[in-house]
Amino acid sequence: MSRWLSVVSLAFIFVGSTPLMAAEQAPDFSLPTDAGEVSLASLKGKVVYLDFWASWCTPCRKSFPWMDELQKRHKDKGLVVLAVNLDKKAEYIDKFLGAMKPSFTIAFDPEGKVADMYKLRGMPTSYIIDHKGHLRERHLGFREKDKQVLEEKIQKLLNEGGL
Amino acid sequence: MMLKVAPSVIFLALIFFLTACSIEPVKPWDRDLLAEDKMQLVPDALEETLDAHIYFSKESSFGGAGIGGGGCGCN
Amino acid sequence: MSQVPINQSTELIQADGYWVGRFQAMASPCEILLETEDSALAKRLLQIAADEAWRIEAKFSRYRKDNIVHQINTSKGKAVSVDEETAGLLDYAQRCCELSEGRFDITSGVLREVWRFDGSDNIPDIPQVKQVLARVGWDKLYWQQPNLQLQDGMEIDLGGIGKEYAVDRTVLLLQEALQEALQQEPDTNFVVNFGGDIYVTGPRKGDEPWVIALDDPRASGVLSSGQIQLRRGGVATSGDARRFLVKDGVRYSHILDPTTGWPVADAPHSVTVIAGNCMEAGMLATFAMLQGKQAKIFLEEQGVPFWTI
Amino acid sequence: MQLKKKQSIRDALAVATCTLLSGVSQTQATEVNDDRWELDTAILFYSEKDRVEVIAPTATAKKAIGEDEFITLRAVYDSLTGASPNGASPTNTAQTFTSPSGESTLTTQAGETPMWEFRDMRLALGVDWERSTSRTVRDTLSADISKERDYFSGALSANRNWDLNDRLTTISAGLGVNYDLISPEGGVPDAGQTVATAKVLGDESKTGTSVLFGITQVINRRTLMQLNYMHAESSGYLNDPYKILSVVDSGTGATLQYLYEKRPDSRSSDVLFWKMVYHLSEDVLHLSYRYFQDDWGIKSHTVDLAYRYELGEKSYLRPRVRYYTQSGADFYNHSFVNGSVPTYASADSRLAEMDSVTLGIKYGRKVGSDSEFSVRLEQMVQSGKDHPSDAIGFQQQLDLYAELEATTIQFSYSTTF
Repeated sequence: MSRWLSVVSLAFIFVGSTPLMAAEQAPDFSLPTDAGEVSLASLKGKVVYLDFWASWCTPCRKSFPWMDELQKRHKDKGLVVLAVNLDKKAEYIDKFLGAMKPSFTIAFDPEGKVADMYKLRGMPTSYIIDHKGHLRERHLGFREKDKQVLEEKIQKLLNEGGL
Repeated sequence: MMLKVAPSVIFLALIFFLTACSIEPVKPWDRDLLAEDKMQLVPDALEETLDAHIYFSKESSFGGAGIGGGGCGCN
Repeated sequence: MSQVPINQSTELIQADGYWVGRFQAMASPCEILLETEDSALAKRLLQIAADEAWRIEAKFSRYRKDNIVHQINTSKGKAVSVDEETAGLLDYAQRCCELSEGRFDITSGVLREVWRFDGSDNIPDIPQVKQVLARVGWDKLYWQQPNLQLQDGMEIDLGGIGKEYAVDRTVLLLQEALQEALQQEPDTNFVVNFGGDIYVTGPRKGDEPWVIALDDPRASGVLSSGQIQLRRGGVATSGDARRFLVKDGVRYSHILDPTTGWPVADAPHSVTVIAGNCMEAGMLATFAMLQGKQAKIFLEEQGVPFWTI
Repeated sequence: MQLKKKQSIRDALAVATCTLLSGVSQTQATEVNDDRWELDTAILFYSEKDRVEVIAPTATAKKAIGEDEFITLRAVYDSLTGASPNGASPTNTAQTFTSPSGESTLTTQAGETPMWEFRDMRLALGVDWERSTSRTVRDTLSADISKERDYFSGALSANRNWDLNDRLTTISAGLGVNYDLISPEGGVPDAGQTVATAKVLGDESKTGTSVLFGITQVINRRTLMQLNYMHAESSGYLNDPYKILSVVDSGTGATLQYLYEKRPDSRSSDVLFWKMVYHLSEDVLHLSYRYFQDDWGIKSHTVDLAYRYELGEKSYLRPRVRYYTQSGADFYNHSFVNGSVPTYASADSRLAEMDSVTLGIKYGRKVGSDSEFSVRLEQMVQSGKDHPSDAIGFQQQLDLYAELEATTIQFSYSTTF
C-alpha cells in the first residue's frame, strides 16, 4: 500500500532538458574580490549563478536587486551568486555600488579574460553551474519575466544536489 | 536622375564601406564608451528637433537623420 | 481549524537529549523538538512557535469573524485592500492555481454547500453542483495587489495552505531567534511539527536523523506505526480517510475538482510527501491527490520521496 | 496537468514558496520598474537681424510604461513676430503692398527688400510610443500635430530597428505620412495670378509620405557610424500663399505687376545622410554629411561638425560648425521678365541658390546626480547671389538677395523626477 522511495534513486528521474550539454565543464577561473581571490573550483559542491555585468549596462543594473534576493533566499540551500564585473575603471563600480551592499560576491575582471573564456555575446549574460561544476544554462539579457524562469532552473539544480 | 546622384552616392558609399572594412568586432564588455550618453547618435533630441525646425523653415532641404515629426506653415 | 476558543497553553518536557514543546493550534497537536541543553532558550523558542501558530490561525481561519478572511468573504462583491502578508499568500495561491491548471483553487470551498462528506450517500444532483460551481474559480475574481475583489457569493479558504505556511514561518522565526541567542550561525537543529506537517532544519548531533513517528489519527491505523527518519526538509500529508461518501458501491473521496465540481476519481486516501520545505511538500501532496489515479505517477515525476495509502 | 509540464512543478513551487517566505511578493517585485519621468526643457530665443524674432519654450517628458516600453510627450510653443521677405524684388522706387488679409498697407522704400510684417504663434504636440518586441527589435510609433492660426499639420510615423550581428549592426526602416491644411485669413489665393485680381479659393491641403532605410554600425570601440537613405513625396498645395513675385520690364527692370508664386503640385526628394560619432580619450566628435536632391532642381550639401570637449567630470564645451549649400529651384528667380513668366515661378529666397554657415558654442554642466543645465549660442549667416548676372537695368545696382543673419540662444535643463 505505501511506498518509501529513497532520495538517491529519485535523483535520476531528473532529466530536464537544458540548452547546454550536461557534460560541459564550466571553465575554471580565479578572480579578485573585495575579500580575496575566488575560484570556480573552490565552489564545487555548490550551485553557482555566474553573472557578467558592468555598471554602464542598464539591464545588468536591473538584475541587481533580484540577484540579491536570490542569494538571500537560496544561500542555505547551497547557492552562490557570483557577479563578475567587467568595468574597466574601478571608479565607475564604486559609483554604481555606492551604499549598496549586495549579499552576493562581486569579482573583478576588468580585462574581460573570463568573459572571453565564456564567449559572452551580450550583457548581461549569466550561467548556471551545477554542484558538479557543469555548465547547465546560459541566459542572455535580463527582463522581468526571466526572474521566475531562472529561479526555477536554479531551484531544480539545488534539488539535484539533494534535499 | 540616378546619374546626377552618382558622385555623392559613390562618395558616401566609399566612406561607409572603406570604414566598414576596418570594422573590429567589439566585445560586449568593451562597449562601455559606446554606452555613454554623449556617444549616442542623437545625444540631445530636443536640440535636434528645434534645429530641424529652424533649418526647415529657412532652407529647402529636410530630413535624413530620421523619420517623423510634424510640419509647419513656415515653409 | 476549530471554532473552539484557542487553548493558549504550552508544555515543555525534556526527552532523550532534546526538549519537546507542545501546544494546541489549528485543531491539531503541535510540537517543536529542540536539541539544546538550555531550558530557558527552549522555553523562549516554544513561546515564539506557539505565538506564531496562534497568530496565523487567528488571522487566516475562515471560522473567525474578526479577520481578513472574514472581511473578504463578506465583502459582497466589493474590493478589499489586503496587507502584505495576505497579498503574499494570495500570490502564492494564484501561482498554485496556475501550476495545477485550476485544480487547486482557494475559492473552491463553497462546494461544501452541496458536498457533505459524512460517510452517507447524500450525492448532490448535477444542477445543484452547477449552481455552486458558478461561484468557484480564481479566474472569476480580480486580484491586483493590494486589492482583491470577489464576485458576490464567492469565498476564499486558505485552509489548504495555512498549516504548512505556519510551519515554515515558525521555522524562520526560530532560526532568527536562535541566531540572535547564539550570536552565530546556529548549529542547533530543530523540528517543527504542526499536526503532521513537519519541517526538519538539519540532522541531530552526530549527523543522526530525527526519527518522527507519524501518529496520524486520520490514517486508519496503517501509518501510525510508520516512522520517518529525516535529516532535513519538509513533510506534509494530504487526505483524510474518514471523509467520503458511498453510493451504489462507488466511493466518493472528499477531494473535489473545482474545474468540474465533482470528486476526483480514484484519489488515494492519503498522500505524504517529503520536499524542501513544508509548503512545498504540502502543495505537492495536494496536487497529487487532485491527480486521482495519476497521483503516484505525478509524484514519481516530481522526484520527491512520498507514500500513499 | 500535462505530463510534459510536470517535472517543473516542484521547482516552480519551491520558488513560489521561497518568494512567499522571504516576504517580498512577486507582484511587488515587478513594480520596482523605474517609473520616474525624464524631463527635458528648453527655451529658445531666435532672432534675425531686422526680421523675425521667435521665443520658443519647449518640453519633452519620457517615462517607462512597462518593461522596455516608453512613452514620450513633446510640446513646443512658438511665438513669432517681425517681418519676412514677401518675394517681391527691390526696385528704385517705393512699393506699396496690401497685406494678405487686406487689412493694412505696407510701403517699402526704394532699394529695400519688401517684407510682410506678421505676428503668429504655433503649438506643436507630439507623442512617441517606443517598445521592444524582443531583445533585438525596437518599434517606435509617433504622432504629431502642429497648429498655427492659418495652418494645421498632422503627422504619423512608424519606425522599426533591428539589432543584428551581436548588436554591432542596427538596421532601421521607417514610414511617415503627413497631412497639412493651409487656411489663411481670407482664403488661399489662386497661384500664379495677378495679386490685385487673383481669385480667392477655400482652404488648401497637401499630403506627404516618406520612407527611410538606415544602417548603423559599430566600427570599433570608439566609433559609431550611420548611413540613412530617405525618400519623400509630397503633393497638393505646395505654395506659400503669402509669397508673391515681381514681373519686371525687360528693358528697364522696373516692376510692372505682382503675381502670386506658383510651384509644382508635387515634389519628390531623396536624401542620403551619413553620421559618425567618434570617442577620443574623453571628448566626442560628431560629424555628419547630408546630400539632398529633389525634382524641383534643388541639390544641397550639409556638413555638421560638433566637438564635445570635456571640462573635467561635470561640464563640457561643445563648439559646432555647420555648412550648408544649395542650388536654386528650376522655377526660382529674383524676378521674372514680363511676357515670359513660366508656368511655375517663385521668388521665395529659400528656393534660391545660397550658402549658409552656422557657428555655435554650447556649455553644459551636470547639476546633482541626474540633472543637467546647458546653454548654447549660435550665429547663422545665409547669403546668396546679391548681384545676379541676369539683373536688368537698375536692378544691377540693387541687392537682389537679402542676406539673413540669425542668432540663437537656448537654455536647457534636463532632470529626472
